Amino acid sequence: KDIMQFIESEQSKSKVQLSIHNFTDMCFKKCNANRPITSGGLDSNEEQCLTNCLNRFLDTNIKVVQALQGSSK
Amino acid sequence: KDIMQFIESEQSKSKVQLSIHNFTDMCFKKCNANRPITSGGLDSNEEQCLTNCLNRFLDTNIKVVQALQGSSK
Amino acid sequence: KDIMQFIESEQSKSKVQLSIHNFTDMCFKKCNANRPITSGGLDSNEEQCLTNCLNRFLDTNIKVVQALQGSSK
Amino acid sequence: QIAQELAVANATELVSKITENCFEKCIVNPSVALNAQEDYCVNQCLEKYMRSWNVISKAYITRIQQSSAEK
Amino acid sequence: QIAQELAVANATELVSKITENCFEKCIVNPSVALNAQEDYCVNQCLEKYMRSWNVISKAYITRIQQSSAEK
Amino acid sequence: QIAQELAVANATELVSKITENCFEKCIVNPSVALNAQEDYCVNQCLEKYMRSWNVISKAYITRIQQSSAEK
Repeated sequence: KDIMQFIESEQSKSKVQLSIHNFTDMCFKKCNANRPITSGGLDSNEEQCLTNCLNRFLDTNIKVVQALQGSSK
Repeated sequence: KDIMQFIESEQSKSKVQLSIHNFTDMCFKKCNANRPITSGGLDSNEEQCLTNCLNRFLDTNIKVVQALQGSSK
Repeated sequence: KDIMQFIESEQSKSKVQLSIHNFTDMCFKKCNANRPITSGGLDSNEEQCLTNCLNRFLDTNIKVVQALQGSSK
Repeated sequence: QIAQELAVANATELVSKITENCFEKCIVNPSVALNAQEDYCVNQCLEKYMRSWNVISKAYITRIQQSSAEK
Repeated sequence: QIAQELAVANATELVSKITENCFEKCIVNPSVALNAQEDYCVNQCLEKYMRSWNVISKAYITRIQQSSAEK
Repeated sequence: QIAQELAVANATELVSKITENCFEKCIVNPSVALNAQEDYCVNQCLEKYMRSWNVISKAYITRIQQSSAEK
Protein backbone atom coordinates (compact mmCIF):
# COMPACT_ATOMS: atom_id res chain seq x y z
CA LYS A 1 0.00 0.00 0.00
CA ASP A 2 2.79 2.43 0.92
CA ILE A 3 4.58 1.99 -2.38
CA MET A 4 1.33 2.55 -4.30
CA GLN A 5 0.66 5.74 -2.34
CA PHE A 6 4.21 6.88 -3.01
CA ILE A 7 3.82 6.26 -6.77
CA GLU A 8 0.47 8.04 -6.88
CA SER A 9 1.83 11.03 -5.00
CA GLU A 10 4.88 11.19 -7.30
CA GLN A 11 2.66 10.95 -10.39
CA SER A 12 0.41 13.75 -9.21
CA LYS A 13 3.48 15.85 -8.33
CA SER A 14 4.90 15.39 -11.82
CA LYS A 15 1.49 16.22 -13.35
CA VAL A 16 1.50 19.51 -11.41
CA GLN A 17 5.09 20.15 -12.56
CA LEU A 18 4.15 19.56 -16.19
CA SER A 19 1.18 21.91 -15.86
CA ILE A 20 3.41 24.62 -14.38
CA HIS A 21 5.79 24.27 -17.34
CA ASN A 22 2.93 24.58 -19.83
CA PHE A 23 1.33 27.53 -18.00
CA THR A 24 4.68 29.36 -17.75
CA ASP A 25 5.34 28.78 -21.46
CA MET A 26 1.90 30.09 -22.42
CA CYS A 27 1.83 33.09 -20.05
CA PHE A 28 5.44 34.10 -20.78
CA LYS A 29 4.45 34.25 -24.46
CA LYS A 30 1.22 36.16 -23.78
CA CYS A 31 2.73 38.68 -21.35
CA ASN A 32 5.76 39.38 -23.60
CA ALA A 33 3.90 39.36 -26.93
CA ASN A 34 4.87 42.14 -29.37
CA ARG A 35 7.65 43.58 -27.22
CA PRO A 36 11.34 42.84 -26.81
CA ILE A 37 13.00 41.51 -23.64
CA THR A 38 14.75 44.50 -22.06
CA SER A 39 15.42 43.30 -18.52
CA GLY A 40 15.81 40.07 -16.58
CA GLY A 41 13.61 41.26 -13.74
CA LEU A 42 9.83 41.32 -13.46
CA ASP A 43 8.19 44.66 -12.65
CA SER A 44 4.86 44.67 -10.82
CA ASN A 45 2.88 44.91 -14.07
CA GLU A 46 4.61 41.86 -15.49
CA GLU A 47 4.13 39.86 -12.31
CA GLN A 48 0.45 40.85 -12.26
CA CYS A 49 0.08 39.87 -15.92
CA LEU A 50 1.48 36.38 -15.23
CA THR A 51 -0.75 35.80 -12.20
CA ASN A 52 -3.82 37.08 -14.07
CA CYS A 53 -2.94 34.96 -17.11
CA LEU A 54 -2.78 31.78 -15.02
CA ASN A 55 -5.99 32.52 -13.12
CA ARG A 56 -8.03 33.57 -16.16
CA PHE A 57 -6.80 30.45 -17.99
CA LEU A 58 -8.05 28.31 -15.10
CA ASP A 59 -11.34 30.26 -15.07
CA THR A 60 -11.71 29.55 -18.79
CA ASN A 61 -10.98 25.88 -18.17
CA ILE A 62 -13.71 25.68 -15.50
CA LYS A 63 -16.23 27.38 -17.82
CA VAL A 64 -15.44 24.87 -20.58
CA VAL A 65 -15.80 21.87 -18.27
CA GLN A 66 -19.14 23.18 -16.96
CA ALA A 67 -20.42 23.84 -20.50
CA LEU A 68 -19.51 20.33 -21.65
CA GLN A 69 -21.10 18.75 -18.57
CA GLY A 70 -24.22 20.85 -19.21
CA SER A 71 -24.45 19.88 -22.89
CA SER A 72 -23.99 16.14 -22.22
CA LYS A 73 -26.91 15.97 -19.74
CA LYS B 1 -8.02 -13.63 -31.04
CA ASP B 2 -11.17 -11.73 -30.04
CA ILE B 3 -9.36 -9.71 -27.41
CA MET B 4 -6.60 -8.82 -29.88
CA GLN B 5 -9.18 -7.67 -32.42
CA PHE B 6 -10.91 -5.64 -29.73
CA ILE B 7 -7.65 -3.96 -28.74
CA GLU B 8 -6.71 -3.22 -32.36
CA SER B 9 -10.14 -1.77 -33.09
CA GLU B 10 -9.95 0.38 -29.94
CA GLN B 11 -6.47 1.60 -30.84
CA SER B 12 -7.51 2.55 -34.36
CA LYS B 13 -10.62 4.29 -32.96
CA SER B 14 -8.49 6.34 -30.58
CA LYS B 15 -6.06 7.17 -33.41
CA VAL B 16 -8.99 8.53 -35.44
CA GLN B 17 -10.16 10.49 -32.37
CA LEU B 18 -6.73 12.03 -31.88
CA SER B 19 -6.58 12.98 -35.57
CA ILE B 20 -9.99 14.64 -35.32
CA HIS B 21 -8.79 16.67 -32.33
CA ASN B 22 -5.68 17.79 -34.19
CA PHE B 23 -7.59 18.62 -37.39
CA THR B 24 -10.22 20.59 -35.48
CA ASP B 25 -7.52 22.52 -33.60
CA MET B 26 -5.71 23.37 -36.85
CA CYS B 27 -8.79 24.23 -38.93
CA PHE B 28 -10.47 26.22 -36.14
CA LYS B 29 -7.29 28.35 -36.01
CA LYS B 30 -7.09 28.71 -39.80
CA CYS B 31 -10.78 29.50 -40.34
CA ASN B 32 -10.88 32.05 -37.49
CA ALA B 33 -7.47 33.65 -38.11
CA ASN B 34 -7.39 37.46 -37.88
CA ARG B 35 -11.00 37.86 -36.79
CA PRO B 36 -12.78 37.85 -33.44
CA ILE B 37 -15.37 35.27 -32.32
CA THR B 38 -18.75 36.99 -32.64
CA SER B 39 -21.18 34.08 -32.54
CA GLY B 40 -21.37 30.52 -31.27
CA GLY B 41 -22.95 29.24 -34.48
CA LEU B 42 -21.35 28.30 -37.77
CA ASP B 43 -22.66 30.02 -40.90
CA SER B 44 -22.40 28.22 -44.23
CA ASN B 45 -19.09 29.94 -45.11
CA GLU B 46 -17.51 28.83 -41.85
CA GLU B 47 -18.76 25.26 -42.25
CA GLN B 48 -17.41 25.21 -45.82
CA CYS B 49 -14.07 26.59 -44.65
CA LEU B 50 -13.71 23.79 -42.07
CA THR B 51 -14.61 21.04 -44.55
CA ASN B 52 -12.28 22.49 -47.19
CA CYS B 53 -9.50 22.89 -44.63
CA LEU B 54 -9.69 19.22 -43.64
CA ASN B 55 -9.89 17.95 -47.21
CA ARG B 56 -7.09 20.15 -48.57
CA PHE B 57 -4.92 19.12 -45.60
CA LEU B 58 -5.51 15.46 -46.49
CA ASP B 59 -4.79 16.24 -50.18
CA THR B 60 -1.51 17.85 -49.11
CA ASN B 61 -0.70 14.81 -46.99
CA ILE B 62 -1.25 12.47 -49.97
CA LYS B 63 0.95 14.64 -52.21
CA VAL B 64 3.75 14.54 -49.62
CA VAL B 65 3.53 10.76 -49.20
CA GLN B 66 3.62 10.26 -52.99
CA ALA B 67 6.59 12.61 -53.39
CA LEU B 68 8.58 10.80 -50.70
CA GLN B 69 7.75 7.40 -52.18
CA GLY B 70 8.83 8.73 -55.59
CA SER B 71 12.11 10.15 -54.31
CA SER B 72 13.06 6.99 -52.39
CA LYS B 73 12.77 4.75 -55.49
CA LYS C 1 25.06 -7.25 -22.78
CA ASP C 2 25.04 -7.03 -26.58
CA ILE C 3 21.27 -6.68 -26.76
CA MET C 4 21.37 -3.90 -24.14
CA GLN C 5 24.03 -2.05 -26.09
CA PHE C 6 22.00 -2.47 -29.28
CA ILE C 7 18.89 -1.04 -27.59
CA GLU C 8 20.83 1.87 -26.11
CA SER C 9 22.42 2.69 -29.44
CA GLU C 10 19.01 2.52 -31.19
CA GLN C 11 17.44 4.74 -28.53
CA SER C 12 20.15 7.36 -28.87
CA LYS C 13 19.86 7.19 -32.68
CA SER C 14 16.11 7.79 -32.50
CA LYS C 15 16.68 10.66 -30.04
CA VAL C 16 19.02 12.28 -32.56
CA GLN C 17 16.43 11.69 -35.32
CA LEU C 18 13.70 13.32 -33.26
CA SER C 19 15.96 16.30 -32.53
CA ILE C 20 16.69 16.69 -36.25
CA HIS C 21 12.95 16.72 -36.99
CA ASN C 22 12.33 19.37 -34.35
CA PHE C 23 15.29 21.52 -35.44
CA THR C 24 14.26 21.32 -39.12
CA ASP C 25 10.68 22.27 -38.23
CA MET C 26 11.84 25.26 -36.18
CA CYS C 27 14.53 26.51 -38.60
CA PHE C 28 12.36 25.99 -41.71
CA LYS C 29 9.76 28.24 -40.04
CA LYS C 30 12.33 30.85 -38.96
CA CYS C 31 14.20 30.98 -42.29
CA ASN C 32 10.96 31.21 -44.34
CA ALA C 33 9.04 33.55 -42.01
CA ASN C 34 7.12 36.36 -43.72
CA ARG C 35 7.88 35.25 -47.26
CA PRO C 36 6.26 32.83 -49.70
CA ILE C 37 7.85 29.62 -51.02
CA THR C 38 8.97 30.40 -54.59
CA SER C 39 11.38 27.57 -55.31
CA GLY C 40 12.13 24.02 -54.21
CA GLY C 41 15.86 24.62 -54.09
CA LEU C 42 17.97 26.23 -51.38
CA ASP C 43 20.18 29.16 -52.40
CA SER C 44 23.36 29.82 -50.42
CA ASN C 45 21.62 32.38 -48.17
CA GLU C 46 18.91 29.91 -47.24
CA GLU C 47 21.41 27.13 -46.55
CA GLN C 48 23.45 29.53 -44.41
CA CYS C 49 20.32 30.62 -42.52
CA LEU C 50 19.47 26.99 -41.67
CA THR C 51 23.00 26.16 -40.49
CA ASN C 52 23.19 29.37 -38.44
CA CYS C 53 19.73 28.74 -36.98
CA LEU C 54 20.73 25.27 -35.77
CA ASN C 55 24.07 26.41 -34.34
CA ARG C 56 22.72 29.54 -32.61
CA PHE C 57 19.91 27.41 -31.13
CA LEU C 58 22.49 25.01 -29.71
CA ASP C 59 24.55 27.98 -28.42
CA THR C 60 21.42 29.29 -26.69
CA ASN C 61 20.81 25.86 -25.20
CA ILE C 62 24.34 25.73 -23.77
CA LYS C 63 23.97 29.23 -22.27
CA VAL C 64 20.71 28.21 -20.59
CA VAL C 65 22.19 25.00 -19.16
CA GLN C 66 25.21 26.92 -17.81
CA ALA C 67 23.01 29.62 -16.27
CA LEU C 68 20.82 27.03 -14.51
CA GLN C 69 23.85 25.15 -13.22
CA GLY C 70 25.29 28.46 -11.98
CA SER C 71 22.09 29.50 -10.21
CA SER C 72 21.64 26.10 -8.48
CA LYS C 73 25.09 26.20 -6.86
CA GLN D 1 -23.79 9.11 -33.22
CA ILE D 2 -20.29 7.85 -33.87
CA ALA D 3 -19.13 11.43 -33.39
CA GLN D 4 -20.91 11.65 -30.04
CA GLU D 5 -19.41 8.40 -28.73
CA LEU D 6 -15.97 9.62 -29.68
CA ALA D 7 -16.70 12.96 -28.02
CA VAL D 8 -17.59 11.43 -24.68
CA ALA D 9 -14.58 9.10 -24.68
CA ASN D 10 -12.23 11.89 -25.54
CA ALA D 11 -13.74 14.65 -23.43
CA THR D 12 -10.49 15.50 -21.64
CA GLU D 13 -8.66 16.20 -24.89
CA LEU D 14 -11.62 18.26 -26.12
CA VAL D 15 -11.69 20.32 -22.90
CA SER D 16 -7.99 21.00 -23.16
CA LYS D 17 -8.10 22.06 -26.84
CA ILE D 18 -11.15 24.31 -26.32
CA THR D 19 -9.61 25.94 -23.25
CA GLU D 20 -6.35 26.67 -25.10
CA ASN D 21 -8.02 28.00 -28.25
CA CYS D 22 -10.67 30.10 -26.52
CA PHE D 23 -8.28 31.53 -23.93
CA GLU D 24 -5.90 32.48 -26.76
CA LYS D 25 -8.72 34.01 -28.81
CA CYS D 26 -10.74 35.78 -26.08
CA ILE D 27 -8.31 36.88 -23.35
CA VAL D 28 -5.68 39.20 -24.86
CA ASN D 29 -4.77 41.20 -21.76
CA PRO D 30 -5.57 39.04 -18.73
CA SER D 31 -6.95 41.16 -15.86
CA VAL D 32 -8.13 40.47 -12.29
CA ALA D 33 -11.31 38.73 -13.46
CA LEU D 34 -12.96 37.67 -16.72
CA ASN D 35 -14.81 40.82 -17.84
CA ALA D 36 -18.24 40.69 -19.50
CA GLN D 37 -16.82 40.81 -23.00
CA GLU D 38 -14.30 38.01 -22.37
CA ASP D 39 -16.96 35.92 -20.67
CA TYR D 40 -19.30 36.33 -23.65
CA CYS D 41 -16.47 35.58 -26.07
CA VAL D 42 -15.53 32.35 -24.23
CA ASN D 43 -19.16 31.20 -24.32
CA GLN D 44 -19.48 31.84 -28.07
CA CYS D 45 -16.05 30.35 -28.71
CA LEU D 46 -16.69 27.08 -26.91
CA GLU D 47 -19.96 26.60 -28.76
CA LYS D 48 -18.28 27.35 -32.08
CA TYR D 49 -15.44 24.97 -31.26
CA MET D 50 -17.80 22.10 -30.44
CA ARG D 51 -19.75 22.70 -33.67
CA SER D 52 -16.44 22.82 -35.58
CA TRP D 53 -15.45 19.52 -33.98
CA ASN D 54 -18.70 17.97 -35.24
CA VAL D 55 -18.19 19.28 -38.78
CA ILE D 56 -14.60 17.99 -38.90
CA SER D 57 -15.63 14.59 -37.48
CA LYS D 58 -18.30 14.09 -40.11
CA ALA D 59 -16.07 15.32 -42.95
CA TYR D 60 -13.18 13.08 -41.86
CA ILE D 61 -15.34 9.97 -41.50
CA THR D 62 -16.87 10.69 -44.95
CA ARG D 63 -13.38 10.98 -46.43
CA ILE D 64 -12.19 7.73 -44.79
CA GLN D 65 -15.27 5.93 -46.17
CA GLN D 66 -14.72 7.37 -49.67
CA SER D 67 -11.09 6.27 -49.77
CA SER D 68 -12.05 2.79 -48.47
CA ALA D 69 -14.66 2.52 -51.22
CA GLU D 70 -12.10 3.45 -53.90
CA LYS D 71 -9.81 0.56 -52.99
CA GLN E 1 10.73 25.54 -1.28
CA ILE E 2 8.17 23.36 -2.99
CA ALA E 3 8.84 25.38 -6.14
CA GLN E 4 12.58 24.76 -5.85
CA GLU E 5 12.20 21.01 -5.40
CA LEU E 6 9.98 20.87 -8.46
CA ALA E 7 12.50 22.97 -10.39
CA VAL E 8 15.39 20.63 -9.73
CA ALA E 9 13.43 17.52 -10.60
CA ASN E 10 12.17 19.03 -13.79
CA ALA E 11 15.28 20.88 -14.92
CA THR E 12 15.38 19.25 -18.35
CA GLU E 13 11.90 20.46 -19.23
CA LEU E 14 12.75 23.92 -17.92
CA VAL E 15 15.95 24.09 -20.01
CA SER E 16 14.07 23.05 -23.12
CA LYS E 17 11.23 25.60 -22.65
CA ILE E 18 13.66 28.45 -21.86
CA THR E 19 15.85 27.62 -24.85
CA GLU E 20 12.85 27.57 -27.21
CA ASN E 21 11.29 30.77 -25.89
CA CYS E 22 14.51 32.79 -25.64
CA PHE E 23 15.85 31.63 -29.02
CA GLU E 24 12.49 32.59 -30.58
CA LYS E 25 12.45 35.97 -28.83
CA CYS E 26 16.13 36.98 -29.15
CA ILE E 27 17.48 35.48 -32.39
CA VAL E 28 15.44 36.78 -35.33
CA ASN E 29 18.06 36.49 -38.07
CA PRO E 30 20.54 33.80 -37.02
CA SER E 31 24.11 34.74 -38.06
CA VAL E 32 27.54 33.10 -37.75
CA ALA E 33 27.72 33.73 -34.01
CA LEU E 34 25.55 35.16 -31.22
CA ASN E 35 26.18 38.92 -31.43
CA ALA E 36 26.42 41.11 -28.32
CA GLN E 37 22.79 42.16 -28.50
CA GLU E 38 21.50 38.59 -28.88
CA ASP E 39 23.77 37.41 -26.10
CA TYR E 40 22.49 40.14 -23.76
CA CYS E 41 18.89 39.40 -24.74
CA VAL E 42 19.30 35.65 -24.02
CA ASN E 43 20.74 36.43 -20.57
CA GLN E 44 17.87 38.77 -19.69
CA CYS E 45 15.32 36.39 -21.18
CA LEU E 46 16.46 33.34 -19.23
CA GLU E 47 16.39 35.29 -15.97
CA LYS E 48 12.93 36.62 -16.74
CA TYR E 49 11.71 33.15 -17.68
CA MET E 50 12.95 31.63 -14.40
CA ARG E 51 11.30 34.44 -12.41
CA SER E 52 8.10 33.90 -14.42
CA TRP E 53 8.25 30.18 -13.61
CA ASN E 54 8.45 31.03 -9.91
CA VAL E 55 5.50 33.43 -10.10
CA ILE E 56 3.35 30.88 -11.96
CA SER E 57 4.32 28.08 -9.54
CA LYS E 58 3.30 30.10 -6.50
CA ALA E 59 0.09 31.33 -8.12
CA TYR E 60 -0.90 27.80 -9.22
CA ILE E 61 -0.20 26.24 -5.84
CA THR E 62 -2.19 29.06 -4.17
CA ARG E 63 -5.10 28.39 -6.52
CA ILE E 64 -4.99 24.60 -5.91
CA GLN E 65 -5.03 25.24 -2.14
CA GLN E 66 -7.94 27.69 -2.44
CA SER E 67 -10.05 25.26 -4.44
CA SER E 68 -9.23 22.42 -1.99
CA ALA E 69 -10.30 24.65 0.91
CA GLU E 70 -13.63 25.42 -0.81
CA LYS E 71 -14.61 21.74 -0.97
CA GLN F 1 24.23 8.07 -46.02
CA ILE F 2 23.62 8.34 -42.28
CA ALA F 3 21.09 11.03 -43.08
CA GLN F 4 19.31 8.77 -45.58
CA GLU F 5 19.11 5.85 -43.16
CA LEU F 6 17.62 8.13 -40.55
CA ALA F 7 15.20 9.52 -43.15
CA VAL F 8 13.83 6.12 -44.11
CA ALA F 9 13.41 5.00 -40.51
CA ASN F 10 11.67 8.20 -39.57
CA ALA F 11 9.61 8.74 -42.71
CA THR F 12 6.31 9.02 -40.85
CA GLU F 13 7.53 11.91 -38.73
CA LEU F 14 8.97 13.59 -41.82
CA VAL F 15 5.67 13.24 -43.73
CA SER F 16 3.75 14.71 -40.83
CA LYS F 17 6.09 17.72 -40.39
CA ILE F 18 6.20 18.46 -44.14
CA THR F 19 2.41 18.22 -44.45
CA GLU F 20 1.87 20.59 -41.51
CA ASN F 21 4.45 23.15 -42.64
CA CYS F 22 3.53 23.15 -46.33
CA PHE F 23 -0.23 23.21 -45.69
CA GLU F 24 0.30 26.15 -43.31
CA LYS F 25 2.52 27.96 -45.82
CA CYS F 26 0.67 27.24 -49.08
CA ILE F 27 -3.05 26.97 -48.30
CA VAL F 28 -4.25 30.21 -46.70
CA ASN F 29 -7.92 30.10 -47.72
CA PRO F 30 -8.82 26.44 -48.27
CA SER F 31 -11.26 26.05 -51.20
CA VAL F 32 -13.03 23.10 -52.88
CA ALA F 33 -9.81 21.80 -54.44
CA LEU F 34 -6.09 22.60 -54.44
CA ASN F 35 -5.75 25.30 -57.12
CA ALA F 36 -2.77 25.44 -59.49
CA GLN F 37 -0.91 27.97 -57.36
CA GLU F 38 -1.37 25.97 -54.15
CA ASP F 39 -0.40 22.77 -55.92
CA TYR F 40 2.80 24.38 -57.24
CA CYS F 41 3.57 25.86 -53.83
CA VAL F 42 3.17 22.47 -52.09
CA ASN F 43 5.54 20.83 -54.61
CA GLN F 44 8.21 23.51 -54.11
CA CYS F 45 7.69 23.51 -50.37
CA LEU F 46 8.10 19.77 -49.92
CA GLU F 47 11.31 19.80 -51.94
CA LYS F 48 12.64 22.74 -49.95
CA TYR F 49 11.69 21.03 -46.68
CA MET F 50 13.51 17.81 -47.61
CA ARG F 51 16.62 19.79 -48.61
CA SER F 52 16.39 21.74 -45.34
CA TRP F 53 16.19 18.45 -43.45
CA ASN F 54 19.39 17.31 -45.14
CA VAL F 55 21.20 20.56 -44.32
CA ILE F 56 20.12 20.43 -40.66
CA SER F 57 21.09 16.73 -40.37
CA LYS F 58 24.60 17.35 -41.66
CA ALA F 59 25.07 20.48 -39.55
CA TYR F 60 23.85 18.73 -36.38
CA ILE F 61 26.03 15.66 -36.90
CA THR F 62 29.02 17.95 -37.56
CA ARG F 63 28.30 19.82 -34.34
CA ILE F 64 27.96 16.60 -32.31
CA GLN F 65 31.29 15.37 -33.69
CA GLN F 66 32.99 18.70 -32.91
CA SER F 67 31.79 18.70 -29.30
CA SER F 68 32.85 15.03 -28.88
CA ALA F 69 36.30 15.92 -30.22
CA GLU F 70 36.63 18.79 -27.72
CA LYS F 71 36.15 16.51 -24.70
